[in-house]
Amino acid sequence: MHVEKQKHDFEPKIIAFVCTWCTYAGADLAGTSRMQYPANVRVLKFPCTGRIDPVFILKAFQQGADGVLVSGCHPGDCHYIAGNFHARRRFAAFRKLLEFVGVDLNRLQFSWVSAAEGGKWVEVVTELTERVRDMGPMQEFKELAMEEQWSGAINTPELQEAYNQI
Amino acid sequence: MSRIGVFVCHCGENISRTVDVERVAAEVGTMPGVAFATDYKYMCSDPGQGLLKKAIQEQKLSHIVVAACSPRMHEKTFRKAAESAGLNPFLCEIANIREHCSWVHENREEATAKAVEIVGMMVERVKKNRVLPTITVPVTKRSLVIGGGIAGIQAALDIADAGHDVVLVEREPSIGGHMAQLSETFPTLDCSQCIMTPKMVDVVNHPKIKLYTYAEVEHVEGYIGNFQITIRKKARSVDEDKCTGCGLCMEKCPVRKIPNQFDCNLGLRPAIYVPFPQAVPNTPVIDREHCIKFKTGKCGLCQKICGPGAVDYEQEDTLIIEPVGAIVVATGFDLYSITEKPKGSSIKGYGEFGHGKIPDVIDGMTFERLASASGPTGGKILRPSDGQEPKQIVFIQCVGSRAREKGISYCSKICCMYTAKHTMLYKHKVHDGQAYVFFMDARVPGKSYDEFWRRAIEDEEAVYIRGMVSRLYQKGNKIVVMGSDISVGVQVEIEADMVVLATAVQPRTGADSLAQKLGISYDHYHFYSEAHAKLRPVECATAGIYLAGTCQGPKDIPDTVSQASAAAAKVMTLFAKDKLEREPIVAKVKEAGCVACFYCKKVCPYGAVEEKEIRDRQGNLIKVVAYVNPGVCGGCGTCQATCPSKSVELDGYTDEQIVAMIEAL
Amino acid sequence: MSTLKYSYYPGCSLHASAGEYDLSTRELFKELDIALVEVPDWFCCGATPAHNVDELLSLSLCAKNLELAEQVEGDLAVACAACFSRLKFTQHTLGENETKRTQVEKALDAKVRLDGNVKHLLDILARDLGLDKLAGVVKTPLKGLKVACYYGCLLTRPPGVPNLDCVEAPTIMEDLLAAVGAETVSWTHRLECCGANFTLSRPGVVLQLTNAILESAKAAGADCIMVACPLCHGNLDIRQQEIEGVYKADYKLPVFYITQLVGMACGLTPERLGLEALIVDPKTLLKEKGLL
Amino acid sequence: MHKKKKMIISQETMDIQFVRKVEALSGTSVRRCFQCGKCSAGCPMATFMEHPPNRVVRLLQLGQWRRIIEGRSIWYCASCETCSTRCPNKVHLASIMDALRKLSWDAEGPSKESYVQLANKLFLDNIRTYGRQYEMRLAAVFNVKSGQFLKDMMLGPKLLSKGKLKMFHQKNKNMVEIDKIFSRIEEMRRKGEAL
Ligand SMILES: Cc1cc2nc3c(=O)[nH]c(=O)nc-3n(C[C@H](O)[C@H](O)[C@H](O)COP(=O)(O)OP(=O)(O)OC[C@H]3O[C@@H](n4cnc5c(N)ncnc54)[C@H](O)[C@@H]3O)c2cc1C
Ligand SMILES: Cc1cc2nc3c(=O)[nH]c(=O)nc-3n(C[C@H](O)[C@H](O)[C@H](O)COP(=O)(O)OP(=O)(O)OC[C@H]3O[C@@H](n4cnc5c(N)ncnc54)[C@H](O)[C@@H]3O)c2cc1C
Ligand code: SF4
Ligand code: SF4
Ligand code: SF4
Ligand code: SF4
Ligand code: SF4
Ligand code: SF4
Ligand code: SF4
Ligand code: SF4
Repeated sequence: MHVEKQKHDFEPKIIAFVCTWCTYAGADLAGTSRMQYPANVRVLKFPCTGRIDPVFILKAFQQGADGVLVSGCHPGDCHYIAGNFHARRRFAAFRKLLEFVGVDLNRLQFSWVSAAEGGKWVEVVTELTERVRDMGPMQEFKELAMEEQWSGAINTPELQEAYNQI
Repeated sequence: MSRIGVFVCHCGENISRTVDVERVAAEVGTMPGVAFATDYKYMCSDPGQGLLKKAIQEQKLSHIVVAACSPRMHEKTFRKAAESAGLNPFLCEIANIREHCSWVHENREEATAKAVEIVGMMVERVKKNRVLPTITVPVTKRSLVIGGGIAGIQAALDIADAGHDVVLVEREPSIGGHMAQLSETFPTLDCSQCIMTPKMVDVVNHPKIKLYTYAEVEHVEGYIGNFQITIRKKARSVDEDKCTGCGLCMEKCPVRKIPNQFDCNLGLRPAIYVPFPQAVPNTPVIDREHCIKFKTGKCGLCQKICGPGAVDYEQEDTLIIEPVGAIVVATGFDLYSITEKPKGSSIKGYGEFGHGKIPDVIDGMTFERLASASGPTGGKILRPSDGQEPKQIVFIQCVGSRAREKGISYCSKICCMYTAKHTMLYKHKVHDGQAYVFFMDARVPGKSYDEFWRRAIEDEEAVYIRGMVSRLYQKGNKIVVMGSDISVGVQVEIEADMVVLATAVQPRTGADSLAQKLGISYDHYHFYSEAHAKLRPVECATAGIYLAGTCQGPKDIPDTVSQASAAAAKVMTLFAKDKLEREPIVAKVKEAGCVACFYCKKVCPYGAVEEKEIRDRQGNLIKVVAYVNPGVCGGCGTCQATCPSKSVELDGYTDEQIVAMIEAL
Repeated sequence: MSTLKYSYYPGCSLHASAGEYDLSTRELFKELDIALVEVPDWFCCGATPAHNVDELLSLSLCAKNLELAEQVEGDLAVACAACFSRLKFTQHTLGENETKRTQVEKALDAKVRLDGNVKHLLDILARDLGLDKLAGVVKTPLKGLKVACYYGCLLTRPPGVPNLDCVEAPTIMEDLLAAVGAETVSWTHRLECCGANFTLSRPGVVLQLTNAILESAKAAGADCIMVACPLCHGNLDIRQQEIEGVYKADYKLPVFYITQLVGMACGLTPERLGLEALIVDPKTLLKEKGLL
Repeated sequence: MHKKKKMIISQETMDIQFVRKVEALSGTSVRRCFQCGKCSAGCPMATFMEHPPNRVVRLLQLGQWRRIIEGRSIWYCASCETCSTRCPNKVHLASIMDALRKLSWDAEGPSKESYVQLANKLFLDNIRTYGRQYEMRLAAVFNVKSGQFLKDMMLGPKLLSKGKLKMFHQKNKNMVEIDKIFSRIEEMRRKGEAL
């Protein structure tokens, strides 16, 4: 999987929140198989997508990420039985919130990559990088002063609704 | 102030070919908090680890980042090395610059820049790492086995033979389960009683096995290595210690006409009874629903006749608490009933087969009782309606199974084989009889299984008809079977004397409520779920609980026994250690902030969150908060992401650590 | 006394070959004080031929009739099992299948209405009115009359659609007859198909199937058969003599409509029940049982 | 050579597209059928069919629609729903039969079972012209058109005397509305908005 290198004016910063058991291992597999993909992605490892607090995503955008990827085990394959299931529900509500604060949802990607899917990891990362590159730098959010948001003060009706669905 | 040491590995040339490792070390070296940074050819080698240990001691390093391969490769190696140099292992982190960087990028410039960032992220993260204690939990080396069918018996005997105490809890008055009801068993046609009874006796005689029959698990507390089990021993009305099993009481009891469930209601039993003559223990139980003494206060014959004075009408249920370290669940299966549909189930039933109202339409288990030498007919195949020997007998396979419209879509796995067995047993007993089998496919994979099935057709002359049956109806004393043969494409009509339905293997009714007590998961049919279908097929996702036999899915005896022995082996593995060590990646509740919403409790897949009362010195309740049991917590972090007040935190993955990484970008 | 009110869809047969079913229904309901107002200008529901070759047409015709029925207050009472089946099937299908619903709405150029209840007469008599109430108004219990209740195929099937009774072991007809004092026999062919609309194109088929039904009823010791459908009636009653000829049998089994038997028990005269119109003459039987 | 190819089942004759059409029309899965044969076991008409119901579905699964449509099985189905009721696998076979008849009706060339076709056609014509069924006319025209002038002659007078065949017939008032339904459906089909 040899990618022709090109020079681009803008190199987006992509942050990936992944779970240890599936996607992190899938990304490792891409490495052992020497697959190639854009160098824009930085991986943050979590025990489970269930641990990924939506405010981390906000925080990432605020810290200058141009795109965010959240990836974990396929439904039903969660190492922790059902963590990814809860994560999915939470993110469903969270998307609305992001839209509300003005983040283009095309900058945010959710996917499932298993430990055996090195190729899929490459595809997902490449696709997101290219898409975000075309969209240009993320401006909207950096200007918003949301310093304390990450501490968990977010309690919108959307999140409340997500909790109630649990 | 932290003094962080960074070690950048070349991995031979695997990393250094694309990443300028020296530059990485140099740039990282200038980051705030980094006291020492270097690069080395093979960090995981002995000299590499020596370098790390030496630096920790000489440089008085407080935290370590090793930039090397994936943490899935060597995190343990480096943490161990750090520990041996006197550092808490959880203060050492790995930056993955091989799988996630040098191997997947070609441009040296880009790869180096990325490597610097990756290491930088881990530097910021490690600053926030806290010292974590290794968690150890003691192990109670006793085991609970729930269910005394062949699965439970095998598991109990294996564990007990390994020298560990076993508590075996059986709901019925006798152990034995379904296998005790069978006549002869495929694929070898050996007599079920002959291979089963000795094992049952072994159980009751084994010094390491404590047997509770007519008992149920009432409540389960605790976690792997440390469960507290509350067992309800139902009132038997007979003192097990006094009773000699003479059987006089059963002979004298005036109530005689209660259908015997063990014989599929073909035979009758008195109100004080043992389910079958070979029962273990051979202690009768009084069926209080039918006993005259309990209904009207009169009678009392059994008490008068009993020499040792074992009959005790006053006996009550007793609760017993047993501490155990591991649990084997072996509660078995139920058979699909064509007469009654289970409450609240989506099963539509077989009205077209008469809803159980045609007396000579029976199920496979009833046939087993008819064929059993110790059964109600002494092993003669006779029609329930008039006691005649059926000369034309029809078997119908897949009744209830593979019928998503009726409620169950899976294949029950055993009925193809036991139907083939039934045709053989029939032919052996009724030489001039003819057996017909309506079937879709013959699912007979397994050692000597296909040969067995073919024998039924070729040697025992059973006529197999590939096609299902639409309807059964009584016509005189015959049963008309309206079927079809799809190979020929014609309808087939047989006037049978008896029809045997191969009904589906189903989960126990109430399997779900036991699962909830145990905190284990089950599939949508209510079969218990294993942790991994291929790699952990006998373990539950909940640590310390194991599965054996048909409670996990349809199985025949060979499979059941294999799984039971495997579950026993798992228990022995657990008991091989005195203490359990586990990663301290567990959640902790910050009680001050907790608002007791218990969303965490709802989402926790392990049931690790409990409600804890906080009281002042006078014992007045101040508030209720969440409490995470570290022995049970699996470390997924779902609670933390869910908690609206951010009051629960997963060690090793705190918000602080993660935000530090994000901010490092 | 009663406050039951229904709109009434008789269907084509009741206005032609099954006039006695229509007559006895109206008379019985009058007697029971249940209001029955015919749906104005109703259409043919399309019966079997329409859904046989053109489901969309069938659904549209039924949907149109459901719409027409809305003009009259009350649930829709249906006498014919075939119409009942089609109307129920339409409600079910359009409720489940968005695409078909849109197509039908286009064909009708109107929104379809699926909320009204469609009820077979059996349902109204046995459940809305109630067996106890019915038993209370019986004047001449049908004592000694042994009836084979014939459900045919369409009244209960497929599962989950008409929801009139259990698909394989329905009892609603037997329950109804028990309430009016008749005896019912247990027989094997009460749910078998009579060949229905093949009566026109392939009468030979019908003869064969119907013969089996008559044979089974006779073998079970029935004096007569009760039906709830004009098509079944047509095949069992009108063709009975022909069947006897072809199969060299002697059945002489009068075939009554549910409303005729219930009406008889409620003391309605043979004229009000249209007994005259039955081809297999029931007079001998009824006299024998002291019911005439 | 070509002829021979037609005798066997080959990719050439497997029309999987047709299966999708039937699934869309019938609203039930064709592929789900696992050939248990329960439908055929209970079908009252199976003895009259050259392919029993389960085999109709099987041929359909193999895309062999010509064999079905040119045959008489589908025209002998009485729509009794026995198959759908008892299928263990949620295949609504009666609806599949409906869909197949519709597609055969649309296809070129007469089906082998033209009597049933004819009866159906007359029935529908009746609805379009009268709104309600007119049994007398239906029977008479059928006999004329099918060349069986004397069929059921014996029944006629008896029925007339019992008032079961009416010479005159009520016609719906609002025939325009009925006709519109027919033409709107025709229109939708012309435009390809419905099958
Ligand atoms: C008709 C028929 C014929 C068969 N023939 C053969 C054959 O020839 N060869 C073959 O290999 N296999 C055969 N089998 C399969 C065989 O019966 C099973 O594989 C075997 O019995 C499974 O054993 P088990 O211990 O898992 O379950 P069970 O035998 O069902 O045992 C479960 C036990 O747990 C107890 N229990 C249930 N719930 C609780 C509770 N909550 N608390 C405490 N105790 C509880 C029950 O009372 C029971 O004693 C046949 C099955 C049938 C139905
Ligand atoms: C095409 C195919 C597809 C399959 N797909 C699936 C599937 O999807 N899911 C599934 O569950 N199962 C599947 N299986 C089955 C699965 O492969 C086997 O169940 C499994 O591999 C058996 O493992 P084993 O360890 O018993 O035997 P093996 O995998 O054969 O391992 C035996 C090992 O012993 C070594 N060995 C042999 N003799 C000696 C000796 N004398 N001394 C020392 N070493 C020796 C061999 O070299 C070998 O490494 C599939 C099988 C096949 C053929
Ligand atoms: S209870 Fe008494 S009489 Fe009955 S078996 Fe035991 S010892 Fe014998
Ligand atoms: S007291 Fe009860 S169990 Fe005992 S003999 Fe009497 S009826 Fe039987
Ligand atoms: S084992 Fe055989 S009879 Fe039993 S469900 Fe499976 S295929 Fe049917
Ligand atoms: S041999 Fe293999 S392919 Fe053949 S029936 Fe057995 S499992 Fe299936
Ligand atoms: S979610 Fe948070 S606040 Fe709610 S109970 Fe759990 S720890 Fe307490
Ligand atoms: S980390 Fe996961 S397992 Fe542990 S308490 Fe929280 S939700 Fe439960
Ligand atoms: S009954 Fe259902 S699954 Fe069985 S052959 Fe017929 S359509 Fe197929
Ligand atoms: S609906 Fe048709 S195919 Fe199905 S059982 Fe009835 S006649 Fe046979």
